[in-house]
Amino acid sequence: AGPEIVEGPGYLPECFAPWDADTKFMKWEAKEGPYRIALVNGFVGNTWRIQMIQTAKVYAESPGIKEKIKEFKIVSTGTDAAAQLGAIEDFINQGFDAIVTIAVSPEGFDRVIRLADRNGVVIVPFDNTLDTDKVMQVNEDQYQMGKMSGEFLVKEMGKTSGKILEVRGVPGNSVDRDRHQGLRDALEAAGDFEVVEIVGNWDTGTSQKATADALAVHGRFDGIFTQGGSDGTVRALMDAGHPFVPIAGEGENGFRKQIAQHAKDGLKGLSYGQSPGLAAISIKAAIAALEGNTMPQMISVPIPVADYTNLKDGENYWSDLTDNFFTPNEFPPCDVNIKAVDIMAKTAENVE
Amino acid sequence: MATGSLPKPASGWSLSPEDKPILIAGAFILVILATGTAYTLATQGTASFLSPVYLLQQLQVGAFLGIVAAGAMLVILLGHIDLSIPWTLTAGAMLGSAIGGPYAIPVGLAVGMVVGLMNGLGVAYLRVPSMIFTLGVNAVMRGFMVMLTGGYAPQSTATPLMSYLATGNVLGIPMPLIVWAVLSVLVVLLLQRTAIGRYIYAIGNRERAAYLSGINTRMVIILAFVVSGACSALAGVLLAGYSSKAYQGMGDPYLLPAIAAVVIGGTNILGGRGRYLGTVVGTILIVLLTSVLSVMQMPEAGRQIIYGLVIILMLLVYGRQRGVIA
Amino acid sequence: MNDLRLRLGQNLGLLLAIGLFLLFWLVYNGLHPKGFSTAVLIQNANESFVIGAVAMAQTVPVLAGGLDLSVGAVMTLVNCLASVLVNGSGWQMVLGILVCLAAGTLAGWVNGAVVVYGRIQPIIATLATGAVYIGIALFIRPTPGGEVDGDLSWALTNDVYEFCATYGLFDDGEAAWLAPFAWIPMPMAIMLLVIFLIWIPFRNSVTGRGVYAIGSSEGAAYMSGVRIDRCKIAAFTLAGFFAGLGGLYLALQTSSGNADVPQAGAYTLNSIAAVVIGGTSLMGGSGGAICSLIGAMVIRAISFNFRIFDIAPLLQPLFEGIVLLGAVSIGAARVFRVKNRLELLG
Amino acid sequence: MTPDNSPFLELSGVSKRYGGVRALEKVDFACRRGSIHAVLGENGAGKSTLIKIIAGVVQPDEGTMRLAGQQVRFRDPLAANAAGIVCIFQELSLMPDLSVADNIGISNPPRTRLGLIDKRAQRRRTEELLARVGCEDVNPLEQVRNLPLSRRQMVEIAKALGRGPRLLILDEATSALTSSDVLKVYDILKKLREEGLCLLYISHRMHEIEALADTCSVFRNGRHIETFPAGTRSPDEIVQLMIGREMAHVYPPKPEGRGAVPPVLEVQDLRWGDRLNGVSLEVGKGEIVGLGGLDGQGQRELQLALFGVLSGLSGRVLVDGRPVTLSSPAQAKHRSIGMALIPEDRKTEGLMLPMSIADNLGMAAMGSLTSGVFIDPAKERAAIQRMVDKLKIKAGDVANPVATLSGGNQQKVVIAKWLLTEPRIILLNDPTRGIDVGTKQELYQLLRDLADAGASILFYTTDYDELIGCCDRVLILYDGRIVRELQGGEINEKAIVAASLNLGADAKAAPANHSGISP
Ligand SMILES: Nc1ncnc2c1ncn2[C@@H]1O[C@H](COP(=O)(O)OP(=O)(O)OP(=O)(O)O)[C@@H](O)[C@H]1O
Ligand SMILES: Nc1ncnc2c1ncn2[C@@H]1O[C@H](COP(=O)(O)OP(=O)(O)OP(=O)(O)O)[C@@H](O)[C@H]1O
Ligand SMILES: [Mg+2]
Ligand SMILES: [Mg+2]
Repeated sequence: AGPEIVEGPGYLPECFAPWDADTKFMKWEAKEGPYRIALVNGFVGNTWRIQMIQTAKVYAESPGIKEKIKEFKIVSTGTDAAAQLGAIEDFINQGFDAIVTIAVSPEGFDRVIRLADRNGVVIVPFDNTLDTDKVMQVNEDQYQMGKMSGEFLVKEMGKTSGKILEVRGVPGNSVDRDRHQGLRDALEAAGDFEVVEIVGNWDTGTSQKATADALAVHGRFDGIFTQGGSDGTVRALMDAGHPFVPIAGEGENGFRKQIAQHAKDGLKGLSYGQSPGLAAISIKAAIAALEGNTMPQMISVPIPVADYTNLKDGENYWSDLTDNFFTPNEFPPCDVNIKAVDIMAKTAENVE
Repeated sequence: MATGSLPKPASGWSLSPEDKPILIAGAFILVILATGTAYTLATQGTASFLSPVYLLQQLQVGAFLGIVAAGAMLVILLGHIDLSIPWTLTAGAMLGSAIGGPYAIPVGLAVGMVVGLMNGLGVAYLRVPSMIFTLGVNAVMRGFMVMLTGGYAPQSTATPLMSYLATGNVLGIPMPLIVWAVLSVLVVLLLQRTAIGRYIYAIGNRERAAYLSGINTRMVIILAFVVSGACSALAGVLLAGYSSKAYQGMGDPYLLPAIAAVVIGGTNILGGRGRYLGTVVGTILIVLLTSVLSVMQMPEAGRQIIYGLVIILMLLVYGRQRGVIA
Repeated sequence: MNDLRLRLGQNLGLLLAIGLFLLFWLVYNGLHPKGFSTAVLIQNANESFVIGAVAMAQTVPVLAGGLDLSVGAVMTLVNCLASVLVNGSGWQMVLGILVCLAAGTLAGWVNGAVVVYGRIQPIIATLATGAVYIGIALFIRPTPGGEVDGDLSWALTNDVYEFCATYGLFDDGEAAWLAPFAWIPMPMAIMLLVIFLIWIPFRNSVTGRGVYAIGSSEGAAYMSGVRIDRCKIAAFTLAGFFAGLGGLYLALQTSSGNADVPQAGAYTLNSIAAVVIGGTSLMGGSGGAICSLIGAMVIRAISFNFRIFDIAPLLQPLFEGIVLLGAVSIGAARVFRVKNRLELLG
Repeated sequence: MTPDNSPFLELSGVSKRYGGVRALEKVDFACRRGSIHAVLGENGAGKSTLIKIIAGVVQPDEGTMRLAGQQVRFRDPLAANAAGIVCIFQELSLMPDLSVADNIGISNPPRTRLGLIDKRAQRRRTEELLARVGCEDVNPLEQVRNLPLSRRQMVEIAKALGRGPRLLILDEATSALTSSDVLKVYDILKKLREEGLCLLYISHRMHEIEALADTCSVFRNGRHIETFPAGTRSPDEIVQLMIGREMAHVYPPKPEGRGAVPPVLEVQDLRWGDRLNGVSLEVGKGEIVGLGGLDGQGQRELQLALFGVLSGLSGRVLVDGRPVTLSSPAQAKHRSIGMALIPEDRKTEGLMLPMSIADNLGMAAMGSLTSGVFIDPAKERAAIQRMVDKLKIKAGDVANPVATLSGGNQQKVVIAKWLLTEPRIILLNDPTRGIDVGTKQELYQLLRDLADAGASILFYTTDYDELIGCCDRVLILYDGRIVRELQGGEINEKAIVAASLNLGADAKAAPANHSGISP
């Protein structure tokens, strides 16, 4: 049997905040623990996913959670929708209680949702969520990220017109779409900006090259929004000798290092973070749902954001560590306290 | 024909079939630049695509692809293909920068050579089709890098030397361009002036006959794969210098463009025929096309269609392949 | 007896692939809490259908001696098309399905035409057409989505019984004569139909044998009066049909379309791996679509086991790579038995 | 000169140019039903071009063709085939991965009601056709790649017969056949002639022409020189027509009464699978040793084994008295051994066809053409020129692809390639296959010169004349063993045939497929 639609408020609202006022609440029949939980990842082969897997693993082992989990399995199916759906169905067949997943495609889960509801299995998509309201999902508000970035740029540029470079992510992805829309809405509301769009694929090298091209052809920009591979965007700026301008981007450690170092020269930066820690929150949400708590259908995790005014070495970035990991990882209200440095760079000192 | 060891008699107006693709690709580069310039003139009133800054920058960025394509070409000339390029490149960059210090570059290159050696052994000794063996090796290297990244996150910052090689310049000429040029000279010498070069063409044409000519075909195959691995790793090392760090997946955007560059340059995808100059021209064509489309803000759909049509068109004008009985 | 030995000898690769598949699949079922049940079979069949169809698609051009690097793209194109067309009333859906299959077939025909009339090497021609098809798919579906009829999707991704029940056929699937077949997953049934109605007749047609002849020796085939152009175009066209079938099924399975470039690439590469594991020679001339279907099932059965065994998640990709490398290298055992080294050389 | 009763096929004014090469020049040619018409000419005379035009493989630049009085023009082999023209080409046209039955039925198989191939009927027909050419031992399901070359050529003939020809063309279709198979082919062809077929027969083997032909046409340099009834010209006259000059002796004289020579190559009890069953032999310095016997008795394997191609060998091989292990051609080629192999199939084993003549010539001797790491262009050019001159390779430009040479000249390139390595031991596998008499003569002289200069030559050929004319000693292989060694005057056709069939050895009958020939 699937979840019941119930009235709020939900369980632990400081962690499981409903997306907006219209968000429904869901309630599953309580099950006896400990539970069998699976994480079905799609693509593996970038730092974010690896950090996410590490976070999930460590979180499942952490005190307070460990006792509630009988079995925790992680599989990565690659960018293959059929394989991912197959894996989810397989775990349902195997009798798992909850399945946490990053969807390869935002559509196509109808069948597994049907099966999950029949079998009383809780499916929790996060990060790349589904375009459906039939399952409980966990994410940060991508539209808000774009909007917040646009507003930041307008504020820092201090004018209502100008030329803005937008470095987009992977074409066709809903995250890219939402962030883009947020940015455009913010800019439109604030004035008359010319926006030059290029594709950076959320990849350092690609966004660096695309930015370099745009700079060589377009000359000057007044502000930059980059969805990912943000450090590459900045590097292209520096290589081209372009003066530093306000910039909004992702939460890579490298990007935050650049902001911290060059803010005084004009690199006024904002760094939001799609956090790999979402995996931990999703596991926590799955357990809460299995325990019979009332949960929002769409859980909004607060966007961890920092800007040049509040960057602090050793706290929200690490100047002595590798550029690659994603700084925001912990969510104290949710009792998720796994620091990125602990899982991604714990042996950094030993490596020397 | 393949290597043209002896001078050909002047055959009037007709181009040798080897030169034709190079000239046509060269002409197409001009078309791309003209189109881009028309666009910038219309939208901004500048001819930025013709500025030396832009062109040098394209050559700098093109060098990474060019280096990968050089290695890919050797393997393609043999009638094989190297699909392990993406993660060989990434592994070279990641392991090189993990070691850091003076050994970063040698270690990075060594990683590429070891991967190339694996490929070569699989193809030459196990006789597994290269298409599939290198695919497997690519998967293994990816798995290896994923394993290393989790929990061990080694140092990934490029060393100063790597950065210099990728972004420095000498008398205004970008260093990567110089590295590419040096590599190109070596490859041309290898292909045209050494026995190994002849053997590569011979094996690409007919391995059985090459073997019966007393050529150590296995060694040649292994060597070509090792060079290809080293080229990928070199590109990885430079790319890490360019972005000042190595990261997962940095090689993914290089495989198909490298193969396309080689083919557009007139090298037969089945091996045995092709000139290195063609690969250089093909590389520049691909890099400029990518860049111009990016600047023109062409949507992904249009970009894919244009890439496809360009490749088909180029090959169509190169002249159709020989008939079956020739 | 002698004939049987000859036939077995000519199909060693296939036998090996079947053995591998049984090994992985039986271990998986043996350890699965619901092993050997219809539910597991349906799930396995659903998961294997698309890759199987795409592998079959890859096989036909490979038999003719050329690779088709566009199979993943054609699959994706039809997937996106189906997400637009396969809904509405019954007849609209039937029409939509036919249009989808026709579109895949047409894409395959275009590949064949470019190869034959443009005289471009298949591998590079299809690399290029593949980019074009993905571009078109992106135009149709700039972002994932679309709607495929829910009932149809449900009916075709379950067993025969459920299919009949959904559409009220044969006393809602309760007919006595149907009982022995009721457990068969629909994807398996569809695949069997395709094999018996399309592949086997093709293989036994003059054109189909011409495809094998071309892969074996194009010059000899030409001299022997094989209609080279027709056979090659037929090979690519049939590949387009199979790939389109895969794309259509993916649309039913996910009730949506997604112009996912990496996914298309992954399917293409996996299809080549499946062809090799199934025992079809990449040089052409021997093997077949059924071999590749088994090859695809081997690839899938390997990944099934990841859900049963406990393998550290970050080691999985490495493990997967090593198993793949091992599987494609199994044929290499032959190398050590060959006493005449010339036999190894092309 | 045209035959008196109306010709079945008639070409008039046919020309064909390849770039600057005039392959055929205003050729008038005709042939009749119920006759075997031999086409003769040197390598590159235009014979193959002629039949390729007849068979629709290439299109003539000018001229017309009439078939049974109708003017015709064939777009492709398929069209010619439809008109009843069936051709057995010099290069085999079998698909190695397909079964014998599939090969034979490739273009017009029996069909079921659904239009699909009727496998059972096809098999039956295949068995009939194989029986007709005396190859009952071949299983129709066997893949062609598993058949020896001579069987394949017989399958090719069966395939041609199966297509119901009205005009059957054989372009050196017997070049790989053993003499027993050739006899079978004779019978078939004669029967076809009686059935009223028109047969065009191209061969460089003069005795085949003598045995078969009713009419002969001689071509030279793309021109039709003369057509005459068979038997009206002596072989010497014919040869003279072909080459346009007088022929001296075909075979160079053998050196007389040579004393014992030190063996350069010794083989002791060499075994490999079931193909080599204990071969022992010696080849002395300056000696030409012939390898004879029926085709497929292990001659090819013996040479491949010596050349390091086979693995899993037992036995000993000594060079200059020192035992050697040969595990690759690269090793066999090495200066310390100095072996060379002229392989059987020049197109796939001897040459890189699309590469230039120069590249092919230099390929085996690359080591001696480099100074340091780099190839020395001057050295290379000189060496190549030397070989082109020495072997009289007819090539316009050595930068052209070797594929543009005629078969005979291609063979010369293969030999020249190895001569550049200055080999001391030369293994030859049917080096004169498909080569005209003039070129053959040059080759025989060359072999003798090489031997006189100190090379040891192991010469496998299916042509008895060559064994007799060229070799100082002849070793006959039977079932992977040497059954007979012939020397001096013993080397004659009768002895060779007897030994080949292993007559005289205790009552062991010859294998079924080779029976039915009387010496
Ligand atoms: N495809 C081609 N391209 C260029 N020249 C060709 C081609 N085919 C034949 N020739 C030329 O045509 C001439 C006649 O060749 P053809 O093959 O007809 O000779 P042939 O009489 O069959 O010789 P052989 O006895 O060696 O088989 C040769 O000089 C050859 O150089
Ligand atoms: N592709 C080609 N390009 C140019 N010339 C060619 C080509 N193919 C053949 N020739 C020419 O055609 C002539 C005959 O070629 P072909 O292969 O028909 O020889 P052939 O007459 O059958 O000789 P042989 O009897 O020695 O095999 C050669 O002299 C060669 O120069
Ligand atoms: Mg000829
Ligand atoms: Mg010839």
